[in-house]
Amino acid sequence: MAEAFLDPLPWLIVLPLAWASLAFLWGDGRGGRLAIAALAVQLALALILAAQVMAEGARVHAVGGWGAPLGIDLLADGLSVLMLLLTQAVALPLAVYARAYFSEVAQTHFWPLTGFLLAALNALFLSADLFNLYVTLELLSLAAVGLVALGGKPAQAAAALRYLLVSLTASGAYLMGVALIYGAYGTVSLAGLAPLIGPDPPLITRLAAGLMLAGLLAKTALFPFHFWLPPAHGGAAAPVSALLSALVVKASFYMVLRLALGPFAPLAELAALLLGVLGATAILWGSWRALTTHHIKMLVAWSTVAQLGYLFLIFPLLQPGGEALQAGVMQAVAHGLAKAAMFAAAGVLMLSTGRDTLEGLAGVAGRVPVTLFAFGLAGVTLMGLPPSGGFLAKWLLIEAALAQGQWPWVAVIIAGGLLAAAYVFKVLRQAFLLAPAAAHFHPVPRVMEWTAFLLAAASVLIGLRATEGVELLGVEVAP
Amino acid sequence: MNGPARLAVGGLAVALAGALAAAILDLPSAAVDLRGAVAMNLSASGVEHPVTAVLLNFRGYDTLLEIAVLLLALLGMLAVAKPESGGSPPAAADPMLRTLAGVAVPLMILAAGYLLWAGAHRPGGAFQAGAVLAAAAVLLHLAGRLPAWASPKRMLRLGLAGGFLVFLAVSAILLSEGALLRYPLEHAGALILLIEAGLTLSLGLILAGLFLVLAWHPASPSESAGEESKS
Amino acid sequence: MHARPDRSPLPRFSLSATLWRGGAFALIWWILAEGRADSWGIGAVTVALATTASLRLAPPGQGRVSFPGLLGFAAFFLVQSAWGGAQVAARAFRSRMDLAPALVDLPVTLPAGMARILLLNTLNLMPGTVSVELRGNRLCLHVLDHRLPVAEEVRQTEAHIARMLRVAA
Amino acid sequence: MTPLEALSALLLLAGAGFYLAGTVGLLRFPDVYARLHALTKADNLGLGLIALGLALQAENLAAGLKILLVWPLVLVASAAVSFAIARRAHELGIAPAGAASPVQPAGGVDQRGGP
Amino acid sequence: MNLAFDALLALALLWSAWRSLATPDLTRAVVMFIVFGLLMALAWARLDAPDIALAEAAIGAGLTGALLLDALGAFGKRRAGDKP
Amino acid sequence: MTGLEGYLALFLLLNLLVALIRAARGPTPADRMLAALLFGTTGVGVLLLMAHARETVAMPLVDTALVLALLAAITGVAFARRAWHAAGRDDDPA
Repeated sequence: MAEAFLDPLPWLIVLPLAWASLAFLWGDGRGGRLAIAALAVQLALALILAAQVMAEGARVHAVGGWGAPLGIDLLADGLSVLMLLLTQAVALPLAVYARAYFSEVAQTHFWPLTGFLLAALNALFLSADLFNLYVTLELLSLAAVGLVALGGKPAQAAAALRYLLVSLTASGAYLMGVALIYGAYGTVSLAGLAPLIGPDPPLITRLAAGLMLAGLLAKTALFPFHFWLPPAHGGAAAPVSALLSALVVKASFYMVLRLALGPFAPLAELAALLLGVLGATAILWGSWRALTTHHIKMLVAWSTVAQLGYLFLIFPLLQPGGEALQAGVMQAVAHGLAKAAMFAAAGVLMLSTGRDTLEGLAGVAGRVPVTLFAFGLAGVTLMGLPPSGGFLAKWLLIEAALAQGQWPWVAVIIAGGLLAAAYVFKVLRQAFLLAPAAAHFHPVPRVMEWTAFLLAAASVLIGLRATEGVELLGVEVAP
Repeated sequence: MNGPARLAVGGLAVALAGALAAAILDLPSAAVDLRGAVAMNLSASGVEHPVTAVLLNFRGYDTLLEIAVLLLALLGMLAVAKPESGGSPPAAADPMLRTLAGVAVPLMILAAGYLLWAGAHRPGGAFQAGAVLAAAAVLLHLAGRLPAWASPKRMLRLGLAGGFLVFLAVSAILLSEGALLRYPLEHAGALILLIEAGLTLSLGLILAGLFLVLAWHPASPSESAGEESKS
Repeated sequence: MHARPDRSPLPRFSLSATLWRGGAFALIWWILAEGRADSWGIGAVTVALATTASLRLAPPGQGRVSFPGLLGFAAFFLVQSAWGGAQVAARAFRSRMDLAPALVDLPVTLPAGMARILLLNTLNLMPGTVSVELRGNRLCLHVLDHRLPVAEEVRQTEAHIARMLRVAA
Repeated sequence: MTPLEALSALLLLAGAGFYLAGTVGLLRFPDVYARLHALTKADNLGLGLIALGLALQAENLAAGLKILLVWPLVLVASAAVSFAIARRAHELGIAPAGAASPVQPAGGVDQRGGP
Repeated sequence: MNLAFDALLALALLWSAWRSLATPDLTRAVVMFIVFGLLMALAWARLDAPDIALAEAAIGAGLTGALLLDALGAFGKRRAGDKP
Repeated sequence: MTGLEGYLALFLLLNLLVALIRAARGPTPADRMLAALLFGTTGVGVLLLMAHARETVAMPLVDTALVLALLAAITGVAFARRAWHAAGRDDDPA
C-alpha cells in the first residue's frame, strides 16, 4: 500500500494540480516559493520515474483500478518519460527566473496558471486515452491563453483572443475526431484501438484521423497554421513565452507522434510527405521572417516557427527503430531547452535596454555579458553546431535522409541552419556595437541571467548525454 | 468576411458535412461494447445511475481535469480583468427584484440540493446542481445582493477551489488503495457524494463567477446612478 | 419606488417565521424527492440552507400570515387568473380586436414593503392589468380595456392581501 | 375512458387552447404592454391546465404534486419578468398604443396617456 | 406524429441556429440563441438524454442567455454612447 | 410519445415556431424578447407532456421542466435590467 502511495507517476500530475490551486487560494503572488519547491520535487520524481522505466520497462497506471477500456490508463514509456524530464527541467529554472521577473501583483495569476499548465503537460505526456488527451489538451490551451493575456495590454489581449479562437477550433476538430473514433470502435484507449485499426481502415477512421491531425497541427503552429504563434509568443511576458515555445507547442507535436506511432500507424504514411513538405516550408519561411524582423522577441518567436518545422521532417523518414524518431525527440528536447534560454535572455536584454528592438541592443554586451553568452549558446543549438543537442538532432536527420535517398530534406536542413546562424549573429553583432551616448541601461537581477545561462548550457551539453536518451527512448510497452 | 473567404469557408463546411454524413452511413459496428461494461460494473461503482458512475468513478480522472478546466477559465478571466475595476459595488436593485430573489433563491437552493441527491440514481448530479446554484448567484447579483467579484477574497477563493481540492485530495488519498481514484467498494457511494457536494458548491461559484466577471462592465451608469445604493 | 436601505444588518430572529418557512421548504423537498425516505439526509441540510437563505434575503416581517386569509387569497387568485386568461383569449381570437388600452393611475392603500410587491405581482396575473410603475402611493397600470372595472378589481385584490398579511388596507 | 381520464383530456385540450391564444395574442396585440397581457395570462393559464391535467394521471401523490409545483414557479417568474419589462418600457418612454387621447376609465379613476 | 415532432424540432434547430448566426441585428441574434438553447433542451429530452437536457436547460437557457443579454447591454450602451 | 399528449406536444411546438414571427418582426427589442419568454413557458409545457407515459425518463423530464421554470426568470430580468437601454425600434443597437 505504501508502495502505491510513493509511486512517482500519479504524483507528477497530482502535485502541480495541488500547488496550482493552493497558489490560487493564497493569492497575492505568494505561490512562488511553493512552486519552486514543488518543481524541484517534480524534477526528482521525473528522474526516479525515468530510472524505474529504464530498469523495469514501461509502466501502466490504471486510474480507478478499472483499466481500459472502461477506465483510463496512464502510460509511462521512454517517449513520455523523456518529455516529462524536459518539462520539469525547463520549468524549474524558468520558475526561478519568473520570480525575479514579475512584480508581486503580476505573480498573483502567474503561479496558478503555470501550475495548471505544467499539470496539463505532465498529464498529457502520461495519457494513453484519446479522450483524456483531449481534456489535457484543453487544460493546456486554456492555461496558455490565460498566460498570454496576463499582462493585460491590448496587444496581448488581442493575441490571446486569436490564440483562444484557433485553439478552440483546433480542439473542436480533434474532439470531433475522437467522437467518430468512439462511434466506429466503441473505445478511446490507445492500446485498445491499435489492433482494431487495420491497414485499410474505413472512411470514418480516415476522416477522424484527418480531423485530429488538422486540430493538432493548428495547435503546434505548423506552417500554414503558424499565424497565431508570433504575436502570442512574441507579445507575452518573457517567462511565459519561454514556457509556451519550449513546452506547449511540443505537447501537440507529441500527440501527433504518439498517434502516428500508435493506433494510426496504418494511416501515417499517407500524411508523411505532406507533413515533411509543410515542415520544410516552415523552416525556410520562419527563418526568413526571423531574419527580417526588428523586434528581439518576434525574432525568437519566428525562430520557433522554423524550428518546429524540423520536428515534422521526421515523418517522411519514420521507420521502426530508425534514427528519425530519435532525431525528432532530440530536436524537441534541445529546442525546448534552447528556446527557453533564448526567451529568458531576450527578456533580460529587453529589461536592461528598456526597448524591444534590435537597434536598441547596441552596447548591451558590456552590461549583461552572461545573458549574451547564454543567447549565443542557445543559438549554437538552433544552428546545429557540435556538440549541441541541435547538432545531434540534425545529424541524425541527415543520416536518415541520406540512408533513404531522400536528399532534398538535407538541403532544407542545411539552409535552415545557415539562416539560423544569420539571425543569431544579427543579434550578437548588434549587441557588440558601441552604445550610443544617450543609451541608458537598467540593472537586472543576476539570478535571471544565470538561469538563462543554465538552460542554454543544458541545451548544448545534452548532446553529450544522448546515448542514455536514446536508450530510454527505446523503452516501449511490451506487446 | 469578404466574398471569396465566405465562399471558401462555406465550401469547407459543406464538404465536412458531406464527409461526416458519408462516414456515419458507413459506420462499422463497434468492436468494444462500453455500455455493457458500464452496466456490468455499475454495482461496484457506488452509485446506481450509469452517467454518474462514468463521470465520477470509471472516468472520474477526466472529470477531475475538466473541473480544473473550469477553474482555469475563471482564473484566466480574472487575470484579464483589470484590478482597478474590482472595487465598484454592485448595483442596488428595486424592491421587486429583491423580493423575487428572496423567493426564488431558497427554491433554487432546494432544487440544487435535490439534483445533487438525485444524481446517485437518476439524471442529476453536481454539474446540474452547480448550474442551478450559479443561476441563484446571478439572480442575487442582478438584485444587487452580491459583492463585486473582480478580485475575490480569501473565503470566496476557498469556495471556488474547494470542490476541486476535495476531489484532488480524495483522488490522492485513494492512492493507498493502489491507484489514483480507486474507491474502496464500501465507501464509494459516500466518497462520491462528498466529492459531488463540494463540486456543486464550487461549480456554482465558478459558473456564477464566469458570469459575474464577464458581465462586469466599467461604470454601468444606469445601475449606479439614480438608484439608491444599498447600505 | 426605491427601497429604504436596510437599517438593521442582522434581522430579528423569529422562531415562528423559521418554523413556517422551514416547514414549507420541507414540504417542497418531500414533493421534489417524491416522498423517498432515503432523501432526508441531504434533504435536512438543504432545507436548513434554504431556510437560512430565505431568512437572510427576506427578513421576517412583524406579523404572521393568516391562514384563512391565505386560503381566501388563493381561491380569489385562482378564479381571477382563470378569468384573466379567458379574457385575453377571447380578445385575441375576436376577428375585430376590441381593445381600449390605457395607462391608469390608482392610489395604493397597502403599506410599503411585502404587501405592495405582492400586489404588483398579483395584478400582473389578474384580468386586464399589468403593473407598470409604482411611484410613492400611486400605482400605474396598463389595462387592456379601460371600460372594465379596473379600480374595483385592484381594491378587491388589496383587501385580500391585507387580510392575508394582517395589515391595514 | 374513466371520468378522470376524460377530465384530464379536457384540461389538456383547454390548456393547449390557451397556449394558442397566447401566441395569437402575441402576434395580434398592438404593443409591448398588450402583448405582455397575452404572455402572462393566457400562457400561464395554459400551463396550469396542462400541469393539472397531467397531475391527475400521475402514479402517486408526490409525483402529481411535483408536476403541479411547476406552475407556481412559472407564475412567480412571469409576474416578475412582466413587471420588469413593462417598467423598463415605460421608463424608456414607449407609449401604449391607442392611449394617446384621454378616455374616461370605468370606476372613476384618473388616467394618463403616454409619459 | 413522433416523426413529425422530430422533423419539426430538427428543422427548427437548424433554422434558429442559422438565424442566430446570420442576422446582423444583435438583439435578434441573442433571442434566436436563447430559442436555440430551449429547442436543444427539448431535443435532448426527445433523445432520452435527460442528463444533458437538464444541463442544457440550466446552462443554455438560464445562464448563457443572461450572459449574452448582459454583454449586449454593455455593447449597445458603448455604441450608442447614451447614459439613460 | 403516444396519444393525446403526443399530439398536444406537436401542437405546442408548432405554436412556438409561429411565435417566432414576433421575434422577427419586433419592433422593439422587448417584443423579440417576449418570443423567447414564450418559449420558456411553452417549453415547460412541452417537457411535461413529453414526460408523460415514458417509464424510464418521466420524472427526470419533470425535473428538467422544473429547472427550466425556475431559471426562466433570469433571462427576462437580465434583459430588462441590463440589455434594454434605448427605446429604439427595429435595428437599434440596444
